[in-house]
Amino acid sequence: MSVIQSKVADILAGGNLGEVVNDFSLQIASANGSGSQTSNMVLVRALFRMGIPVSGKNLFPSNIQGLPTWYTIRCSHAGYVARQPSAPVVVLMNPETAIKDLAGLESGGVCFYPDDLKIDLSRQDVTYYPMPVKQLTSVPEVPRHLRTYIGNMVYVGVLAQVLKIEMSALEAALDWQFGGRTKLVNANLPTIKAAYEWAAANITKRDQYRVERMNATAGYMLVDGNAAGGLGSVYGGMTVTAWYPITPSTSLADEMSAFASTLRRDPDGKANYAIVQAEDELAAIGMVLGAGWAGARSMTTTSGPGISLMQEFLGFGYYAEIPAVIWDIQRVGPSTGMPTRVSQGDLFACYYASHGDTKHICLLPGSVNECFEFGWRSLDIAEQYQTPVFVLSDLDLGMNQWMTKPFEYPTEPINRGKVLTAEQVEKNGFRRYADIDGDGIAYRTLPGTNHPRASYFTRGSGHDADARYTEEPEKYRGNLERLRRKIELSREHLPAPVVEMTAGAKIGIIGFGSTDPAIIEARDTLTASGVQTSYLRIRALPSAASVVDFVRSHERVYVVEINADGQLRLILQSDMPELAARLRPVCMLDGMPFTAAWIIGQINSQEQK
Amino acid sequence: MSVIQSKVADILAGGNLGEVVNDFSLQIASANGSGSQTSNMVLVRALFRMGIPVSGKNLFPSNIQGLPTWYTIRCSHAGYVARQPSAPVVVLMNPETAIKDLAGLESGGVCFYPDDLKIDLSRQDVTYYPMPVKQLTSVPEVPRHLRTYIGNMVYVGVLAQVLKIEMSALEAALDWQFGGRTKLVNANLPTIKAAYEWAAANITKRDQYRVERMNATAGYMLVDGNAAGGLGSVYGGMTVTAWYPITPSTSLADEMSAFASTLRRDPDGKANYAIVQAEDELAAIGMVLGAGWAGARSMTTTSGPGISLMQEFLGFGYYAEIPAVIWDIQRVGPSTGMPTRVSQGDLFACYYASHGDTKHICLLPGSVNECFEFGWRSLDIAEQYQTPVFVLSDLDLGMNQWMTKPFEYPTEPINRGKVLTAEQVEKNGFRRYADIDGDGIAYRTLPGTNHPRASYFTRGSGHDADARYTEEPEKYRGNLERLRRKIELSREHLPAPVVEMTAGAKIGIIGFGSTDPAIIEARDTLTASGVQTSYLRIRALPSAASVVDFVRSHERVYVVEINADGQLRLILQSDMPELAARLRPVCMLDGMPFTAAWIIGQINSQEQK
Amino acid sequence: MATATVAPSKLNLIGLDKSDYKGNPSTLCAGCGHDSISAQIIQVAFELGLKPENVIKLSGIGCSSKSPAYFLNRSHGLNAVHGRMPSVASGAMLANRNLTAIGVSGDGDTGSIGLGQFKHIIRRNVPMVYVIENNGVYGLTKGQFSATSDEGQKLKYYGDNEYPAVDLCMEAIVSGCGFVARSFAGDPKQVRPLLKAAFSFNGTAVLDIISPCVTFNNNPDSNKSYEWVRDHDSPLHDISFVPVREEITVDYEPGETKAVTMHDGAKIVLKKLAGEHDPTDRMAAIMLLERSRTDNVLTTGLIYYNPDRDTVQDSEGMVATALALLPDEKLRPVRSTLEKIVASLC
Amino acid sequence: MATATVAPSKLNLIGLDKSDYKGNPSTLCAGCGHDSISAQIIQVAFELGLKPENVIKLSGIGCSSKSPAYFLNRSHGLNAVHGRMPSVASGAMLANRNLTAIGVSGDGDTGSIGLGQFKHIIRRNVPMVYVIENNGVYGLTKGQFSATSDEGQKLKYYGDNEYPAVDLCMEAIVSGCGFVARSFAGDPKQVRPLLKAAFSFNGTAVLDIISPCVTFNNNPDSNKSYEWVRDHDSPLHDISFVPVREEITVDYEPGETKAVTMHDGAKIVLKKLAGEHDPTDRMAAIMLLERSRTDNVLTTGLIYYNPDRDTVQDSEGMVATALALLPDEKLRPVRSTLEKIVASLC
Ligand SMILES: Cc1ncc(C[n+]2csc(CCOP(=O)(O)OP(=O)(O)O)c2C)c(N)n1
Ligand SMILES: Cc1ncc(C[n+]2csc(CCOP(=O)(O)OP(=O)(O)O)c2C)c(N)n1
Ligand code: SF4
Ligand code: SF4
Ligand SMILES: [Mg+2]
Ligand SMILES: [Mg+2]
Repeated sequence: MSVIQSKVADILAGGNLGEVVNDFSLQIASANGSGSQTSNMVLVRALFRMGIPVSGKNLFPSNIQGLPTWYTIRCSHAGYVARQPSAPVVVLMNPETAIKDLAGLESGGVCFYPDDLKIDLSRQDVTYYPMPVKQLTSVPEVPRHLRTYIGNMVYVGVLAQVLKIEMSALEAALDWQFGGRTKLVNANLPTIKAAYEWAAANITKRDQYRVERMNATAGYMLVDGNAAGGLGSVYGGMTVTAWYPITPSTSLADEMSAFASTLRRDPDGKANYAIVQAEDELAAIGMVLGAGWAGARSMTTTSGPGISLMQEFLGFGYYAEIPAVIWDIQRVGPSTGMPTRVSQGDLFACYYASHGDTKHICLLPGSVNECFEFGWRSLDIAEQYQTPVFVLSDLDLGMNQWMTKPFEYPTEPINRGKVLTAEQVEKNGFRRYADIDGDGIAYRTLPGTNHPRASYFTRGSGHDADARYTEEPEKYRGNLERLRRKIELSREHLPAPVVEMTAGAKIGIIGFGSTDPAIIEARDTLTASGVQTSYLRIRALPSAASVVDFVRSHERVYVVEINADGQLRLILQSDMPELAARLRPVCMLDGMPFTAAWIIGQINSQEQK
Repeated sequence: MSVIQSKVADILAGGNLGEVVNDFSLQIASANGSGSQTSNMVLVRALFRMGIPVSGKNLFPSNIQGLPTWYTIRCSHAGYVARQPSAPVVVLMNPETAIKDLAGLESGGVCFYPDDLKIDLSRQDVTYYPMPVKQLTSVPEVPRHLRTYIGNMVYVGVLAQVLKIEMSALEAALDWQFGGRTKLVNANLPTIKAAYEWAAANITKRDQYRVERMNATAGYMLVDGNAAGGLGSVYGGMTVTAWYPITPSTSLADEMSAFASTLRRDPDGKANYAIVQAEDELAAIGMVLGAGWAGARSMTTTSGPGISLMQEFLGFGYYAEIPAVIWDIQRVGPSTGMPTRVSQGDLFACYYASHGDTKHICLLPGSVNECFEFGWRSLDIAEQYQTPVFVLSDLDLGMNQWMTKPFEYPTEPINRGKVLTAEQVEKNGFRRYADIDGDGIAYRTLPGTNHPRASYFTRGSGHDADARYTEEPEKYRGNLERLRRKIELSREHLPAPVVEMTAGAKIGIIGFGSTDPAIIEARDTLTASGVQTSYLRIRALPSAASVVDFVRSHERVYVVEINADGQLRLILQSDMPELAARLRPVCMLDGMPFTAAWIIGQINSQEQK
Repeated sequence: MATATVAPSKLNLIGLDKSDYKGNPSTLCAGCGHDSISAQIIQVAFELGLKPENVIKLSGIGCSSKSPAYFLNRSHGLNAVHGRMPSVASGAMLANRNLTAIGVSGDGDTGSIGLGQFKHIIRRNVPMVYVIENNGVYGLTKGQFSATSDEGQKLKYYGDNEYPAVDLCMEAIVSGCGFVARSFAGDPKQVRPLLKAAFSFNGTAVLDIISPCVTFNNNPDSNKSYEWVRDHDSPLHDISFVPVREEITVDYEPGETKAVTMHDGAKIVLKKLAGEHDPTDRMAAIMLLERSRTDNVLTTGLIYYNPDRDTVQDSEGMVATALALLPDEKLRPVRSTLEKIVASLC
Repeated sequence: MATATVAPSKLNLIGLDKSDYKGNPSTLCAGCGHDSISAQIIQVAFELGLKPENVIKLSGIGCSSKSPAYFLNRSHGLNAVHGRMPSVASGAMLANRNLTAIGVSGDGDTGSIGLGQFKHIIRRNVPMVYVIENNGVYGLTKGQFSATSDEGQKLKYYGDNEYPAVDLCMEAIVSGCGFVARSFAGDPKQVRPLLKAAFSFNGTAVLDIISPCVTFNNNPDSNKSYEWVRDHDSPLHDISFVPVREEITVDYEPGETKAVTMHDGAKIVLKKLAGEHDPTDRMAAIMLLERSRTDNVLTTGLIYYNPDRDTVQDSEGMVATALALLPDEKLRPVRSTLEKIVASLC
């Protein structure tokens, strides 16, 4: 019956029967913990292997098993990888959300569903494809306890057939997914194949969507930002990591552990690093600072609540000048907020971390490639400036699958900053907090330095140039001013903004982090509609003087960010009060990655005012 | 010998022998823990009792015994109470700092010192008065173990004689200081009198400084801001306080305990409140939020490091909408900084407390009278807006002695905010986070409300209007927007700015908190030199629209604040980007209260640019 | 076995149906130990005839800490931040001492990030039932070790645990806790009377309940798995709870039982199962836990009991009324008092 | 009495003078117990011939935590934030496992705000000497109660303490500490050998030293006052420290002494003074502390000793070299490895 209905819908839908090739989103709705994640990853990689630009985003709940989750795969011959407002192809694996998922499907869309799904399929404007999930898994080859899990392979096979994903690509993807473990591959592949064949035999394609091999992913890799960040840190010479589990930062520590354990061991199996799970974030940052002080390349990874807990220690690290790297994989706040949704809302909490006057160096990776790069670079910057350095990634960048050019081996040698040896102390003496070089950065010694004059006392209370306790107003002020100068002078030495100037454009766009793809797509569309824009992507705070120039060169500059208050805009305004009014907010927080359409809408409506 | 030298100096000093009456600062240098504090307080109150406007500031170290401390008393017939750049009269009770103290004395100044002080007194341009401290205390009447302590009474007597402080005023002050306990008065008074008489017999006055009875303190009281804040809270109906000791906030809790224990007990001695010392600030704010949630008027008092530790919970309080009052008696940061020095550097840490997008209501008392008023009012505001409310005082305001008009009994009845009873729930139902009144403030019920539909679930994670868990983007966003509206709408209902407009003035000054006296004095001087200024003192954040009007009405507006970054200025700029460039910094942090002279210097030099 | 609980009936003593005690549907994994505990809390609250409106339920963050949403919907609930439920509960019980509080926490929430607050709430003896749903793992963040993970415990992604386990019952006792019990989510017959007794105790009552995480830590070699606990559980007593309104009617062999009277007059009757243990002997309780540790058994039951400590509200000398409900006259001293103070400061 | 320490000489084994171990002049109150402890640290470091450049000294915030500035000026020092010295020390010892660490903390710093970190550093067994200068009061903030204030203790401004004291030795033992000692700042003869032994211990060595605050808590009725401790001190043993280079030369009555060998081969010889206590018996140690508590005596000496636990660096499988000093080649894997990984992600 539903087949007939579909056919009718098909015909009624009419008009838009032209093919849509390599340019649509596909959403799989399932229940958390049901095992669909593997299937989704296989689909993403199969498309990637077919040379089609692709991205995969997991919208999952704060739950281990049972609550709804949606995985969205976008393929785009133009190479766009941002989220789209809706997906015209949906797979309804979750009975609980099926009604709503179906209702949300756009007219002309396509709906795959297990044939035993009991919901009203009377909508006439979509194409339905029932799938025999039960039937294909209730076979002796599939062990009983794995049937729900393997059931997810059915949609892989059916989708492949209907959307024309190549079986060889699927096989390669499956092999990749299981790291070549044949046993696991063989447990899944037969079901995919059976479904593929079942669909070939039983489904007549009646929709417009399909994919087709391209050559646009050669030389790219597919990876998430947390793995990239973890790997980058391993190449950056991280030696001590202390962390406390928190979504969405956990996988950075996990991936780093996995990479380090093969890459950073001595022949006897001993580790050239320590990755310690602390009892909480207060202890984690305490360990990181203790380690940084004693000469480790030390780091932690956390998210908003952890950043809040670390505030006191972060002020200590700033003021006592101890190198440390803090990754904040941002999620929705305030408070626990939505732990599994994306946000860029911790700029204030990081940039101004701690009571008193502080300003902290923040790196803002905008791609998984930059996650890798800032992974090693942040450790250099921390030791160079002897200060806590934040890397603000986010859930979308950190936990989702992104295409990227291969990671580039670090282009600069390891930078340990200004550390004096016993010999140097002997020759030139040692004044811990004296600004010898005029750059605000003083020299330090490491504990254990074998010289009677190498030691100094580190404290969060007032100290003079020789690290002696002081309450003298002028000394305190002088020290604070040097600190400020140090951070101020970092502006031009941190990762520079990426600027795309469009001649004659009156509108500028400033963004950072994971919104980059949506901004790129939005600009293309705006250009097509006759609206010229320039674009500057900030990669570090404090930001370079070129940002001011950029603003000065445009009448209106839209600052795009996933938070409610426009935190980056406010920070930039504080750098350029005379241009403050030119900076306009394009900000919002609802836990979803931005779409190009939303950005366009915001800019257009503000332009019309 | 030194007497002769003094005479010479006297003569050499020449010229400025005209009398200076009721218009100078006096500084007593001593060692911490040596007991000089009592003497200093007696001097301050004696001057106050003589009707002379007076203020007392203690510059003390982070130490219990032995390190240098300086107490400065300013008397000013004009009523100025700010710190002055220097004191022309010094008392050198601390041999360790005597050389420096003497070196810092201005030409023509006066130096009192114990006659056994062994330092070089060859400076010729100051007047010396040796005091027979040992001699007057090595008498049988003074018990041996009290001699150092009682030695401090010698300078009280000598100063009184030389500066013409009335003995009757001293006696009254002493009586006040010891709460009328005759035994203690009698242990000290004889030494004061002996010194007074010794000076009458042995000292010929050779300096210009003296005091004279006035009638300018009638109807005033003399008190510190922490006592005022504690007392105000007691009258505000504080019921639960949880706190953790930290300088300079401890005395607020102490004074509050003392007042509450007489004012807030039932006839059977049981307390109508609880003041609990927590194990740390995380626990303190946790208890405060738990209590506020359950219906207590709850509060805590802390300083910068405590604020940093509370960040996670503060975001929870904001987002879960729990009333709480947090006093931050600001000291110098970042980190431990200078725990016994003044700062206004925690605005960012409070206003933007926690990760994610937040904005918290902050009250900014500018006098001890406002400390009292905001003591009770903050508890009303917290319950009214169901949110953590900060009161940002500072060490200078909190721990020093200030004259003030009598505290006014609360002018408004206690406001418990929107709390539904069982009957109301029965009648109208209950939706915890629904914006029924359009002011962003929803109704709440207290635990224990005797109605089956009165309960709700409080959480820091996403919730809908009925307090149910949600991850739905639109609901999350809607809730955040209501929260923002709630805080936004508080602007015009918080303590309004105090504005003094000067017709035709092109310059505006904005300040807050303890800098008020210095700004008042600076403005008088500026006016005298032909520079007209208007003045707006901010008493709450978010600030009223009138602040924008004020800025719009002036070409340049100087924002005066004791911090390095100009935090208030940055906050105000974010409220008025189009006027941002008009706001200019007059800010600095060295741990000292501002002087009028410094403010004038800053304004003048910026005006000249 | 001695059953001294209320005879099953549709309505309880205060006229409520069991469904009046239920919560939202659980969103935990099927088979999670935490859900059994929620079921027992519902059952016990119903049987005791607790007035749900008078109960507050609090938690930190974790799968365990989600539980309060799954029982007692008619009670006010609060899901605090990670590890800090004790302070929030303390504040609430200072604000309104007439409430009944139950807190649910996890081993990570209490033993890792929250250890300090756990110890200090016990030191203050804040009246509440403090349930730890102990699975030796961080469930919600997907299976890392917690502070109660056993030394040598293996986890799928995280390898071997190298550090000794925190024994939260031992921690409770040395911090001065007057009610310390250990149980197993798979043993509702033991959980129920212990929970009831805890609700009768006027002070902090700690129940460390082993509550297997079926998703991340239920391998038989884990001492927090269903299988291991079933094999190694050594219950101290057969426990029955006798509400204040009832008499002990069941016959016990003399010398084999011990009745412990709670603050409200209710009793628990302990029938010896193995060895000799007097739960009112602190030294014995400590030794028992030490022995269980070295012998690698899980001793369950009422481990320590001491009703003699003041609660925080009494230590602080507070009025009997809820501070939250004091009338304005009690909150604001009269005008004349201020005038006197002002005069004294002039 | 058995003295097995180095004979006084101008220079020690590594050729340094005692003055090479001194710190800045103290700014604590005259008579403060903390200063006596600093003096013993100086003496012990000198006598042991510790290389000061290889020592790190750490602390939190408090009068006690100021102490590291008053000894070993040739060592790197770090004054952390309040209550969090343990985590900083852990990090430092992970960065450079070849350093010798001494931490000084207060009872407020360790027992109140820092209790969680204290317990967790012990759990990890981070090698360091952890000295608590325990005066039962917050000195630096002027005399509030701390978590180790005795129940019923009176303070000038703060009245009576209503809460039971935290026993930091008990806390250390139940958290798995392998070296737990208690002493008295007024008994340098006992403090010194204990400190020496602690420096020989490869793991967290906790010394809870009662250190009277003469300004805020030295009334004879306070159990942290000089007078009370002198009256109630019950030393377990007469202790001597025998460095690894020396033989035990002193004669002891057989059966009256016990020698305990430390990780580095040094020994401490314990001569029984009162009762029978075997410091290698954890149960006995716990019982001893329990008894001291109920009997209201202060038992001092080596309470518990167990050298068998791995240190954190071994648990984490770290190389023997200091991570802080690894050459760049060890820090950055070669280019080809990245190429392989990149290929695997394509
Ligand atoms: C400050 C903070 N850090 C980390 C987290 C992430 N987090 C959520 S639950 C949890 C551990 C929960 O473990 P447990 O208390 O044992 O509960 P379970 O899930 O095992 O029942 C962690 C680390 C958080 N929510 N907040
Ligand atoms: C986060 C934070 N809270 C509070 C303080 C204030 N403070 C400084 S020292 C101290 C207590 C010190 O007590 P203890 O550790 O016993 O040391 P003692 O001074 O007695 O030696 C406190 C509460 C602080 N420095 N930091
Ligand atoms: S992950 Fe473990 S603790 Fe969490 S709900 Fe599932 S079974 Fe329970
Ligand atoms: S206040 Fe007490 S602890 Fe602090 S230095 Fe003085 S005597 Fe020592
Ligand atoms: Mg757990
Ligand atoms: Mg102390």
